Amino acid sequence: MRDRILTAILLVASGYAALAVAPRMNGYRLPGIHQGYAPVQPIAYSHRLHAGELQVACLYCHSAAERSRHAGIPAASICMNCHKQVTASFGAVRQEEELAEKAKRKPRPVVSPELGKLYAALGLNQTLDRDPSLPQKPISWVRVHNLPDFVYFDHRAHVAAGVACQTCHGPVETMERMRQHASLAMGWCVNCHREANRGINGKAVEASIDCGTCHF
Amino acid sequence: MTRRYFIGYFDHEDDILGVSKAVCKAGFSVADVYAPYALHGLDRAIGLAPSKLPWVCFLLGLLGAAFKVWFEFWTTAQDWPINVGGKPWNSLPAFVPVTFEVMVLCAGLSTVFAFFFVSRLWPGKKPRLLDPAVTDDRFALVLEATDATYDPRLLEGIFQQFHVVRVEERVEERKV
Amino acid sequence: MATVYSELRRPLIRGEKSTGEVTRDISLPLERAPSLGWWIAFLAAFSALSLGVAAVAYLFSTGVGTWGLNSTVGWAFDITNFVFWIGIGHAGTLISAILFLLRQRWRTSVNRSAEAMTIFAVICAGLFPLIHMGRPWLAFWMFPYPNTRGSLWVNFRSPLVWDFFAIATYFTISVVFWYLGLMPDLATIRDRLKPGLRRTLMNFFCFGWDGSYRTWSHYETVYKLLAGLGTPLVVSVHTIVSWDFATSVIPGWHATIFPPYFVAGAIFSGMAMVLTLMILVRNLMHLEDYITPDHVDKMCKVTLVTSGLVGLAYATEFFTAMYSANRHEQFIFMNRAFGPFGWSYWIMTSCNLLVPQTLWFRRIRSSLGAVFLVSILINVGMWFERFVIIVTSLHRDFLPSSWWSYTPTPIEVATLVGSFGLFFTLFLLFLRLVPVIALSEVKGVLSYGRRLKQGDEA
Amino acid sequence: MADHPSTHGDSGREDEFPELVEPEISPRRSFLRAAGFTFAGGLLAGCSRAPVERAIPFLEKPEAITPGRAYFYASACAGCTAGCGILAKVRDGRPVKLEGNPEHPLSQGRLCAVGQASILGLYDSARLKHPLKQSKPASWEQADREISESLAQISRNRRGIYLVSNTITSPTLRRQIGRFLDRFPGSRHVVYDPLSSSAILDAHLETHGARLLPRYRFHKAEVIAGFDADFLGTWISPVEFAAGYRAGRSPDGPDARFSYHVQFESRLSLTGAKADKRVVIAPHELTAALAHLAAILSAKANHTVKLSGFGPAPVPDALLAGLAERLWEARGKSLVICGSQDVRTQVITNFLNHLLGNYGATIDLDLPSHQRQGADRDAEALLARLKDGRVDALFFHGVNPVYELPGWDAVAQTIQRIALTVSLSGTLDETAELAHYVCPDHHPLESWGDSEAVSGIVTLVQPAIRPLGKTRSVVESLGAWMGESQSTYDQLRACWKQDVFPRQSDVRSFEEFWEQSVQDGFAKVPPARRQVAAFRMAAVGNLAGAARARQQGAYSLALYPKLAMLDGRHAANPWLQELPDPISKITWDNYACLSPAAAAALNVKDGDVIQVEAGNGSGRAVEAPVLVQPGQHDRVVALALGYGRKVTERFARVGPEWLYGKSTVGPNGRVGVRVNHLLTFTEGALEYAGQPVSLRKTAGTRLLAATQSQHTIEEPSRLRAQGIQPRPILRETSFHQSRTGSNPSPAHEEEDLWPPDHRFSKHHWGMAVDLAACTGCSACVIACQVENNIPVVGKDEARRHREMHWIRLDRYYSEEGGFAVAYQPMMCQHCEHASCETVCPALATVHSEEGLNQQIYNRCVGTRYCANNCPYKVRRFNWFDYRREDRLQNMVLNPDIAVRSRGVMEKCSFCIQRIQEAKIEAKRRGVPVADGDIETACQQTCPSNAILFGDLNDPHSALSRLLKSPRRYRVLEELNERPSVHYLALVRNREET
Repeated sequence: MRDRILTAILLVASGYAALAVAPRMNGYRLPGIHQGYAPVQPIAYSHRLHAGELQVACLYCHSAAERSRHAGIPAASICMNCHKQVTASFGAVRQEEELAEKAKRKPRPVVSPELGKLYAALGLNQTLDRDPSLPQKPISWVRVHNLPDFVYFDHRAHVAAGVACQTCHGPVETMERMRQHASLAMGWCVNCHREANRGINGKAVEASIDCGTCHF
Repeated sequence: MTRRYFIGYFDHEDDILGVSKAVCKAGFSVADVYAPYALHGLDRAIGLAPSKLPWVCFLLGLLGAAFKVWFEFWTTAQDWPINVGGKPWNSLPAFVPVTFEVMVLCAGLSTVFAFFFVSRLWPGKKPRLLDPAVTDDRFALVLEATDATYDPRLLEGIFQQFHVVRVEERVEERKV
Repeated sequence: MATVYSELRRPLIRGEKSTGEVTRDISLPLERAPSLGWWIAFLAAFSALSLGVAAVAYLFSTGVGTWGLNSTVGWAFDITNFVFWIGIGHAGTLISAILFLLRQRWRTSVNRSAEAMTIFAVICAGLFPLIHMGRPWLAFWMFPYPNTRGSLWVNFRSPLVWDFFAIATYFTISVVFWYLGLMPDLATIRDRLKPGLRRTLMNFFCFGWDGSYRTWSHYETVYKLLAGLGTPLVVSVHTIVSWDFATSVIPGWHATIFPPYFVAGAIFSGMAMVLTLMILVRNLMHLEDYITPDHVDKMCKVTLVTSGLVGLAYATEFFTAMYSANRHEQFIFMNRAFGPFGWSYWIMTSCNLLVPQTLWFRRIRSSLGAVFLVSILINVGMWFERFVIIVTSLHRDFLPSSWWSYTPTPIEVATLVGSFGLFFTLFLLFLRLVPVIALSEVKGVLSYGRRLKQGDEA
Repeated sequence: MADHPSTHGDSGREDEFPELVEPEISPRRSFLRAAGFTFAGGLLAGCSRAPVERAIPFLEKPEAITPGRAYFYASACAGCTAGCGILAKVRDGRPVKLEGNPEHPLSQGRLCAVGQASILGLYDSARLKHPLKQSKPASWEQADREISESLAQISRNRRGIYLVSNTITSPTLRRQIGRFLDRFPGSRHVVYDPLSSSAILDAHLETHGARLLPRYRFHKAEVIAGFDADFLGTWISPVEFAAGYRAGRSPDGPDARFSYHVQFESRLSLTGAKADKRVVIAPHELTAALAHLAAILSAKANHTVKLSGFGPAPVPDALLAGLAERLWEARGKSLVICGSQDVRTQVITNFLNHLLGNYGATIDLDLPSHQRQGADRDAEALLARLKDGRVDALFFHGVNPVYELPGWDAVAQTIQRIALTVSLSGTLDETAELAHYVCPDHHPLESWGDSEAVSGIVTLVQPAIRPLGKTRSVVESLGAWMGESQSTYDQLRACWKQDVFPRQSDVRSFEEFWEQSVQDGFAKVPPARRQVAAFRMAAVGNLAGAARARQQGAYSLALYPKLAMLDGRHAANPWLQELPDPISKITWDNYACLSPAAAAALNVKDGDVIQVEAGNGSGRAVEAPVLVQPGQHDRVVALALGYGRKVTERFARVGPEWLYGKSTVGPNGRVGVRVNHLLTFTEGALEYAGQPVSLRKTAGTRLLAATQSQHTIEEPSRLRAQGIQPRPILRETSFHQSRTGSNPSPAHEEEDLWPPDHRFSKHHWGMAVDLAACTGCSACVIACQVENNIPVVGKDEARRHREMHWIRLDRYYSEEGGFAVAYQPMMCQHCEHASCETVCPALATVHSEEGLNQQIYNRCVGTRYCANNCPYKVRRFNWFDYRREDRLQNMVLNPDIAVRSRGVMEKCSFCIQRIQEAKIEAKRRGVPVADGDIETACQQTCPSNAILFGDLNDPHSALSRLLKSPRRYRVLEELNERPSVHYLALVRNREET
């Protein structure tokens, strides 16, 4: 009996200790590995279509990768370089043209629902001109590749060394929705750096595995 | 198969030592002795071979040490050599302490586990209790009645000589 | 067996005990309800433990800044307590292993509790390296395990990693050694119980021990082997602990004398703690027949010898510093004795060198009260020895610009108190849960010093 | 990375920046703290996914901006009125660091501690975000309408309108003020400086017929005699002066030169600490000392002017004669400067410089300085007028007279009663609190502007960020009240087109000139020469025997500006509050400095509170803790200005809050005590030093947070072993010795038992610190703090010796051979045999292939073993989570570096982020990293060029060449740690014995 009382006291004491500690633990979170993370984006942008089918170069949109540590997400104005003209899929436009021909009327402009979001974000009117009365609202993409804050990654060095985008981002040109391909765990980085020192495409590369390359 | 055991209980350390010796001398082979504490000279008296556990201790200790020193060398000098305070890649002297500790750990743990194994001890094992007092203050000498020279009367005589407390015959059904 | 027994030998166990009496004497307290004294002691210990738990919870939730440390003195109470407890933890293995190998049979009365003391002290010691960390939840990074960081291993050149392995090994081996000794006794207890849950439990813990001599024979071998392993282990552990300091560059730490000095100090403090505890246990558990003044006398002599060793080390350190012509080294020792923390140095020397000199006198050695007092003072002195080594060396090292002082906060003091609470809580539970005296070993030495009389009877 | 790297708001939206006011919690800390707790709570949290991070790109990307790249905008520093040229580093829309503009003729790429820290003021959430009327938010329209109406009314009656400001170096603002004064008849502009030099200007009016502040050219001076002028620390333009001073003191190489500097002062100043000879005299003895010197020199120059009646010389005649001899020998290459606020004393100083032919040589009157324009007489007169009720409208800009000036606290009610009081202050300071309207000015980083701190060098101020609140520049505000609506930018261009552009003739088109100036950040356009009259001997003649009559008191008071706090305008800046004063090493406080003898006489020790009372029972008293300060005059008590400001009440919450933590603020709820009410206007000048005071010990004590406890290299004599040399930490030589090469530092024998496994094959980064150059100005400390996201810990933590600065300035006093002070910047030494690395169990501190001692924060478990084992004690531990008291100030975090969580060790990284940036950029361009591409933050800002970073492997690098100097040594070389930081021995120009 007394042993049981003892046990109870011990349990209660450790409970109190946990209570003292637990409230401070909010926000303590393990940096996890999010391989395969493919969040739904505000606009269903397809890398398969753009990078795969249409063969748009990665650096066309992510041009900052050459000059900045961040590859960057293209500004809406970059999208408009093409989507000023292309407002819907080829099929949808064809369909409308056929319908119009049948109905003997002028084809109506077709805007795909996803591109509509882009135009709305830019505050464009029906004729794709800026309408000052419409509010502009930047597109809030969900970041797919998140490194912990204690890791410094710089796209410049990798692009300059000739590392293909796919080496880390995987077969983006086949992804309908962007997905984290690699684990992005430290070992994955380190092993690539080790191999890179043997050269990338025959080009000598200096990929340090010093801790201070990424952590400072 | 049935096994017959002839058991004599004794109360005194000298008696059990003496009777064991006497029984052996008389040509009986002792199946086992049950005692509340370790008795010196009994293993010789009943002709038990020295334990081979020191070999386990030595070999596994050696193995653990060898593995550890290799592991330390491999991690520090080969798998990912990192410059720590300008120390040489192969800092063998610095590996000695951990190697020693792992050696002791391996040797000690493996010896104990080997002991459990050879003595067939495990948590919750059902004990072969001859008498609850053998863990308290009584000694038991067990002879198995398979021996050709087995003669209960002769035995009884020897037992009496050494102040036997009780004699018991036990039959056990055992799977071989 | 034509053995000649000396008449000069006095029995190790008093009271002409028979084997059965021993069993009863030791087992009965476990079967009775705890005494009032036990409850008072337990409540005190548990309160201290709770205080420590609260302090550590606060530490974890707020940060190491709740201790009085600073940029210059990065270790103080934490590592002092660590070395103190690990030192305490040396006597158990010493008594069970080294004295076993040296065939000092008087050890049987005290080895069980000394070993338990070792284990509990190592638990207390092991806590401090953990809680002293800035991010204790990452303590597992001390262990080399394959990981996703490209397999980033640990720094095997770091004495802290050595420490980690040494303490882990020492703890494991001590527990195994202790448990091995406990198995036959648990069987004894089991056989005194009526069939039921407790008996099943006891049988579970004693691995179905039945006293077979084949087992006893292996058991003896294993015990000897573990004693053989434990002896260098116990030396290595405190050697490695001393390397935490000796391999550094800090004057006052960087000394080749540290390993033997620390080992001697550990045995010294451990013996003192054994004395403290044995005198307490003797009175608390009424074991006057088993722990006799002879035991105390022998342990006092060991204490006296190690006190001399420690004193020699103190003197050698000073001599080395003076002889070295190393300005940093010389200063640190002047500072140790006459600097701002000089008082701690003088507590240390008086408790560790002067007080034990009283043990030269039989009258002191035979007075349990006096020995108790001496042992407590030695414990205090040995705590201060570690404090002196750590704090006085750190607080004034190479660059005078970074000299600083150190004052503990109440949180640190509470943590120290808590470690004593943990130690005594565990020890008191130990007194209640397992035989305090190694039954099977004591039974083996009952005849010691009394055979002649029996022979007369025969 | 406190920002979300690809997160860029649409710069076109109006409400964009108000969002910044309450930024979301930076994920950095929570992440780093990460790896959770093994307690249940931690485990539960660990199971959940990290919060979804959003990336918001531009809608329309500006052509020139690439997210993630840093851009530098040339501007001018507004930390004080020295007008140093700066480059504001902007990352993703927010300024994160200020650096000196290397092209700028004044700062030459350098910046002082205050300048470095001033960026934090931008993100001060206590800054006003909109106008206030009677302390309640108001709209600009309402405020403008009401102020204009009120002004019109007052002006119609030709009543007194006063615009009170500090020195205004901006030509545009001066022009605008001129127009404002013209527009409202009866208005006057009163200029005063809280740290006034008006006596110098007044003296020049007497001696040269023009009220101006000359520009001192220290680099031309071979002999410098300073009289209570802390020109390396706080006096007028310290960065410019320190750079010039340093240029005159380079002991190495074939063209070595080393000026001789004598400093006469009453308390230990930074300048005195650096002087070759330091003479301690009381403030009221300055005049006599100068007069006697002038007498000797005028005799040498065969002048007939008699300077007598100044009493006996306060210093030995031989000393003065020796100095006179050296000055005379260096005629035209010498410089006598004086910080006194007594016009007579300044006239004698001018006379001395005239005798020595320094005008036109080391003193420039043709292109004078505008860094101090204050006329204390005007300020004094204004107060009198206020009391008489002859003031109807008051405008305050850049000044806070209620705090700064004596007597103003008594007129608080008057200020509220008059018809119109407008403060243009960006924060609610003591004066603004009393104003009817507060029309907040922009932070200088938000606004267009200009500055002509020195004639002929016009610096442009350009915005580096959109205004964070609805603030408005003073130029626009003044315009609005005149009924104009021109933007600041237009005003600025108009002013430049009219006043600045015509001064030059190289560029024909104004647009071209403008473009070039915006890019450079400044324009060198000397104004038309203004004839300054020749020296008027009559001014000196009038002086004879006219020593200022003084009351004698037991002690004389010296009020001084502290290096970081100056006049207190940056009191809300926690970096500056926490910067240890380079002399006293005390943070977060001011105190009464007493010499050891004075302290003994009063029976007080550090921290005992004494009462300092001026004016015999006039109630002008202050209670402050004592600091025993060696090197101070025995009859002087020194107190720092700039403390006890109301804005410091916020610091009650700075630093960790825990059971035994103490508050940063004192019993008055503020940091330090205000001493400005002890100031007096004496003969038309704010007098800082010389006032008689009485001291009384009180029962109280205050804890002072010092960062150094041992002040000498020598051990306490009680503990010193016999026959032991002092520790070889700080080496010193004389200029003569270093010239004759008789002081070679023997190279330490390096023997190695280990195989040479570690060769730094690519780079081996190293550093040299020239102790001869270092003045202790602490600019490096703050630069490092800004660059490396070093937290502020608060007074209690500083008191517990837990300050986090990665670079510290070890200050050692030496008593041998006369009192001397030496500084030693101490940061991680990046040892090749680093003892910290060996002991780290987790491999959290290891060596890089380029010789860097790396600290990997996210691997650190916090055993502190490394810090214990560091012989230099340069490692800093995060004892708590040191959060910012003002969350908005997280915006200043450098996005390239981690913010360290609690329980993690940190230390100087040699600015590894800068090394990486340079390497990556070189890689991108396909060129090797060139020598000089990488400058550490401390090196970059050092006004005296004392720090040099470079590649030890490159034999042609500036570093390798510098290290050939015989002065080179490494600290604690005998430990064989092999530091990568080398020191060059301290040099003093001492007479050979």
